[in-house]
Amino acid sequence: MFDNPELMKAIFGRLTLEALPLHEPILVATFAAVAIGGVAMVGALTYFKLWGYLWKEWFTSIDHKRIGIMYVVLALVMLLRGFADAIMMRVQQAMAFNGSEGYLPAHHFDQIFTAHGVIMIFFVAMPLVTGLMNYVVPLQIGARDVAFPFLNNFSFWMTAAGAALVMASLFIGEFARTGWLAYPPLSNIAYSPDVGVDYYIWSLQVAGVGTLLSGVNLIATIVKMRAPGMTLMKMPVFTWTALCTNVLIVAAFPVLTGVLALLSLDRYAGTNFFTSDFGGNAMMYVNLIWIWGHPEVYILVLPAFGVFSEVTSTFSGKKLFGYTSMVYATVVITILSYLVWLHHFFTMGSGASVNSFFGITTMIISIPTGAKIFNWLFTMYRGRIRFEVPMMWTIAFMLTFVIGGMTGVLLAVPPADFVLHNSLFLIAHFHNVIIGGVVFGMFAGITYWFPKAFGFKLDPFWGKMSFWFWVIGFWFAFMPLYVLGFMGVTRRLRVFDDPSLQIWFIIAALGAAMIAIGIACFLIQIAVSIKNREKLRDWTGDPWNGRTLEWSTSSPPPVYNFAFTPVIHDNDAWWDMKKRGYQRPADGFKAIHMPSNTSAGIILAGLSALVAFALIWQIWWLAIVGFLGLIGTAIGHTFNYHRSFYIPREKVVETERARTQLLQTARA
Amino acid sequence: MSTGTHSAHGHGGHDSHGHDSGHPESTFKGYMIGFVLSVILTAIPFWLVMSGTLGNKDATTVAILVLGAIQIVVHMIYFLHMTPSSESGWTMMALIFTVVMVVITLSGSLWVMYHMNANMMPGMDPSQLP
Amino acid sequence: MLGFWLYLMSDCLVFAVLFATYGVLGANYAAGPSPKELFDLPLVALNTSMLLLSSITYGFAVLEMQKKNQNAMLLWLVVTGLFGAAFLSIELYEFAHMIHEGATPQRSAFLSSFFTLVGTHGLHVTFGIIWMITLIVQVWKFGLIEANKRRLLCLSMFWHFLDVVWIGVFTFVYLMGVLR
Amino acid sequence: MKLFRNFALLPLLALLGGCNAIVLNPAGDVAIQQRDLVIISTVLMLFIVIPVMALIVFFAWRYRQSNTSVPYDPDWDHSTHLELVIWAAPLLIIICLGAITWMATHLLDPFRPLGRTAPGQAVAHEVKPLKVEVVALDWKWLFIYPDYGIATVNQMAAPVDQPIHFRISASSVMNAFYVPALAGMIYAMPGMQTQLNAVINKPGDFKGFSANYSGDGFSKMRFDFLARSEADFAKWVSDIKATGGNLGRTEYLELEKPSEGVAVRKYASVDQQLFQLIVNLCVQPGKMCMHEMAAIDAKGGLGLAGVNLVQSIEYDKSARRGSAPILAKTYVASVCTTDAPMGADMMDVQVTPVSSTPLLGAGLPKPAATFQSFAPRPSNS
Repeated sequence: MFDNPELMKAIFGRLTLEALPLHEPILVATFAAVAIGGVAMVGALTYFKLWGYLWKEWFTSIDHKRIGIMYVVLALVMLLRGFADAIMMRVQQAMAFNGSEGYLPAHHFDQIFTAHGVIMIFFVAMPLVTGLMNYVVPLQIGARDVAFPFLNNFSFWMTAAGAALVMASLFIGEFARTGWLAYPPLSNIAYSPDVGVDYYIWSLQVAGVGTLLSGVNLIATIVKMRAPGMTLMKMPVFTWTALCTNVLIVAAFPVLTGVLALLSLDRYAGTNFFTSDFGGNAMMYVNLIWIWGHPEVYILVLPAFGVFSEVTSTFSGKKLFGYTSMVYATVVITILSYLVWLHHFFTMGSGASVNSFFGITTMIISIPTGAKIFNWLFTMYRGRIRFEVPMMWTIAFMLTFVIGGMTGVLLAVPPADFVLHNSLFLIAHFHNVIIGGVVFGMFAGITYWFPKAFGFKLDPFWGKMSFWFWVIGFWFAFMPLYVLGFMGVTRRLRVFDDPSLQIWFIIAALGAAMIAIGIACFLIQIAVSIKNREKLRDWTGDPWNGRTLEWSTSSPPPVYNFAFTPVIHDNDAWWDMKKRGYQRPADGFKAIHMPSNTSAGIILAGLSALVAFALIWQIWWLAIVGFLGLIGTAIGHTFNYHRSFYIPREKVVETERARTQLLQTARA
Repeated sequence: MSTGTHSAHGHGGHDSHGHDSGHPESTFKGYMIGFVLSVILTAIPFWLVMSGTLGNKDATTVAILVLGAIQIVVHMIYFLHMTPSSESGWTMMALIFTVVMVVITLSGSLWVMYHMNANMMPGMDPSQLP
Repeated sequence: MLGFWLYLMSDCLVFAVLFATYGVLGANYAAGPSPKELFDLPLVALNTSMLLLSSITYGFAVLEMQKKNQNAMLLWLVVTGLFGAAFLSIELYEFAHMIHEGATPQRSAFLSSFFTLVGTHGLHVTFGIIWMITLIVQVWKFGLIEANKRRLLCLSMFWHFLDVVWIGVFTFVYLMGVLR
Repeated sequence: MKLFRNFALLPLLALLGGCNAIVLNPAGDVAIQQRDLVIISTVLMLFIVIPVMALIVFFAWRYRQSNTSVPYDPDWDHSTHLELVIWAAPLLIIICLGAITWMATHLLDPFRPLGRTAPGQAVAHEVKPLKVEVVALDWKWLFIYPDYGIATVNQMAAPVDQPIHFRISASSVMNAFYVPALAGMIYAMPGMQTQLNAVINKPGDFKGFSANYSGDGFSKMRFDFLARSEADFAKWVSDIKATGGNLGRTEYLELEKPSEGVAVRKYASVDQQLFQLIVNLCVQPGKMCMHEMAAIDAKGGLGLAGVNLVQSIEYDKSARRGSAPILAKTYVASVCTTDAPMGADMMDVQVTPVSSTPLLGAGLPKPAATFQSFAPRPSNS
């Protein structure tokens, strides 16, 4: 059987033993480490008999809080992978001078920078953002869950399935060697005949479905499920930014899905959208993918803006300055972000009028963004600023982000872009806004809402350690790249011949090492906090003297979030309630209608990953079987009409009593 | 504090909440008006193109585009029951936003690609020919 | 309902991408056949009428649903599904005919974008029909319960939405293609 | 934190002054104008960025919790005047910047012929720019000088103070042509032609490279840009004329194959049509040129008769040019042609391969026996 190539091809498609990268020592070592770690984890889970618990309470959970936490865990795991890629690049670039080829061959290096970009954007930043929104938004608007809880679980597992595919590419076959946006013709079958680009396409398609559905879900949640009294202009700012982000997701991700579908048709079916042949046009791909790509930047950064608004206001002990203009700024950014995509390819040769139109629209975005910075600034004015870790991240963000914003506007001037495009200046710029904006924001958010999610605060000492290493490491890692950009060094280079550049790359590598320590400190922080959780315990549910509704319930909140749906009178709802001397109701509880857990989400996502894997390796029978299974399961799931249950009144009463008692003990 | 029986919240979008779906009642008359209008609005452009009555390509193009746009509106009103008040205006809002996005995507792409093709594609610019 | 409407809006953007691609690449025949030689307008007109008829029959199904006439509603759903199937068959016949003549999706960028745009619409119709069959079974088994009613209304939106997209297709692709 | 940052930045700035920041210190007038624009925009924005950064630090310090001597105003959240300022100030700067952008983008459009070679040095009407045709190959650069009939690989030279007009294309995938000392970058794309107008003002040796990732050998896709006085340039040209070989279509197809870190090559003579053939993807005999295809398409295609015309318009469908095909396909390529729809065009000239051996050397499958080339007519040479 094994010596019948036709049969083997029919069964395994393109998948052969050669697909395992046994010849690459780095990968083998990584695989060994991952395998040992994996076995140890599986062993531990089995030993402590946690499988049933995980499956019942987490994997099949439709509780938005648990799903939110799973998103963040997924993002942190992927952060380690994406950051490992970054360190490898930094080391390679710091080494490869004076005729040295460094330690990474082109084949490997090219995969690393592609994977780094894809992972950091799609599987770190996106899940972090989605995770936080998932956790916080329903609590902030006083809802019991999202509008479509099952869909929420399914979305998460689709994102996880996409991440799993990227991870699989590390050990089975290879990842794309095209850069994170896979421009054709390079990503076409003629120039990338291997499975790399297919992994890229299918992991993004699978994850994209998840992202899109969670976008729809959260919009519907925010629109339909706000607590009574919470008009649009009384929504917390984070909810506003979440709304705008999800609107952008729903408007932008279909474009990504569409353009990747066209690319896969080119690769699988031999069509001619982006080929050089038969009238295809590769520039169309670049055009379309940036129609998605630019809004994506705002999809990531808007929720971070929301976090900073909440944090600044809470830790300054003040109302947010200029709430209305903040909201308008967010909405304006949402719409404008859809009008600037061409600034990513000024140098492709569109005419001067097109270039200047898109250049100027890009600059206009900086106006509402600038207004936001001022709003945070004046929120601090005449406040009482507590320098807890989330506030430190916020200050660092403001100082870092203005630099990134400035270089961004600079890059929006087309003639300036001609000399800086694709240079390390550009790399420094977008890391400046994405790390300085999104990552700092997410760390601020995680530290801020962690006590809400787990009932105890994160250890501040290790938090500050992590903070300082991150921030200083960031400046050391990326300021040299600005300099290198001015020295005419462009991105994605593997070897260099000008020895005067080396010092800058070494500084940048040191910066990256500091960030690595920062990440380590963050992990230590979590471990230490879990160990000292009793000391860090938050009994009140409101550890920071918060302002919005999520702080009115217990930490962690009960599965139904709120026994009674609160009524809103002010945009800092909880602050307002505290001011009026709000008393928790002690009786009148009712049974609560809640959705029940389901395993359909994880099964559907697993089947999707299987279909994607089969398509990547062209194992057609498996793809067909998997697809039919997918349709069948989906239809089967629609026959399940019993998707909810009532939490009995006694249970609610018991939970609420316990909390009342806790509060009294804490106060005493 | 309102005891939110109403706010017991949609679950999976699949349990019984028909009363707040805000979907207006459809009527036979509405559907028939929509249908007849659609038939007319479909027949005219086909007739225009197949018979070449207008004799002028540009005029015909404009005519069929306008008729198509009208027919889309007819479908929206009579088949999809779009009214400014359905779902407190959110469907309309979503629709308007989407239309804006679609227009940006379409016209933007065409504009950008036209420029790039004119600048760079061989055969588009006669001066590039030797 | 709003959630489903939002999904449809996102679907709109998928079609926007395909329309934009067709708009940009639609004149790149690669020295091959152009719409004039390929499109058969009477066939397209027949096709369009199938879809239009299916729209109105779905409307009748919704009316019967409002009157709680389960059987009449099911009947209209079946009729709608049949019209949908007829639409698909005609489209497949058209595709098969073109491919038989050598005008395959691989032949030129114009044909690639044509097949993809029209094919994606056809794929939606196919899923609509699968959904319809599922719903017919569900209504038949569980009756006109609230959950089923909502699903019927969602499918109604989906179905009419496809009709709206088709207006774009026949105007932009077929009629303007032949005009060109 | 602020203190620390200052310490971190100071040596950076010091080093920046000492190092070779070519983008800030270029040698060509276009690049200098672009540099000026970088500086002007930065300064404009610093007007707002520096006060903001200072205020952030100041407010954060002044309103810290432990400083109870300053007023605390927990409900102050609105001030129309202040909000007007915070929207207006950025708006004003953006208006300035927008106006500058609009003008500069049009003035420095790479497609626009140069108006000056240096400040105050207008280009006289009769001055003909030096024509250079650039092709990004896998992974090296080909430069063709149509006025001199020479070509080079991975090295180009230009006389100082003379406008240069580049026509830029690529053989297979997207690249970007970038000489930081000379002018900004512009993409090089297969089947397309971009243009760049620039001038170099100082003699010297500069680096050029691809600024857009294009595959395995991308890192070494670098070339020398030699800016020379007029006399030295003439000598450079005549040296090549004396020593180099010939670059015809066959040689080009050989050169086009992927290779990395290629040494400088010089060609004393070059096929005058080569660049147009490259842009139109029809160097290989038997391929229909893109512009010809475009012209046919503009007339409505070839109809159903053109359906089988496949092989002559397939350039790199399933194989990187110069490598073996991935999906072996057999096409029946028929010959149905209208009379050369472009009228007398370049396909009439010099279409015969210099070497009459079949193009197996280029790694392409031998055309099927039934295949006859579509475009080129048998030459009478």
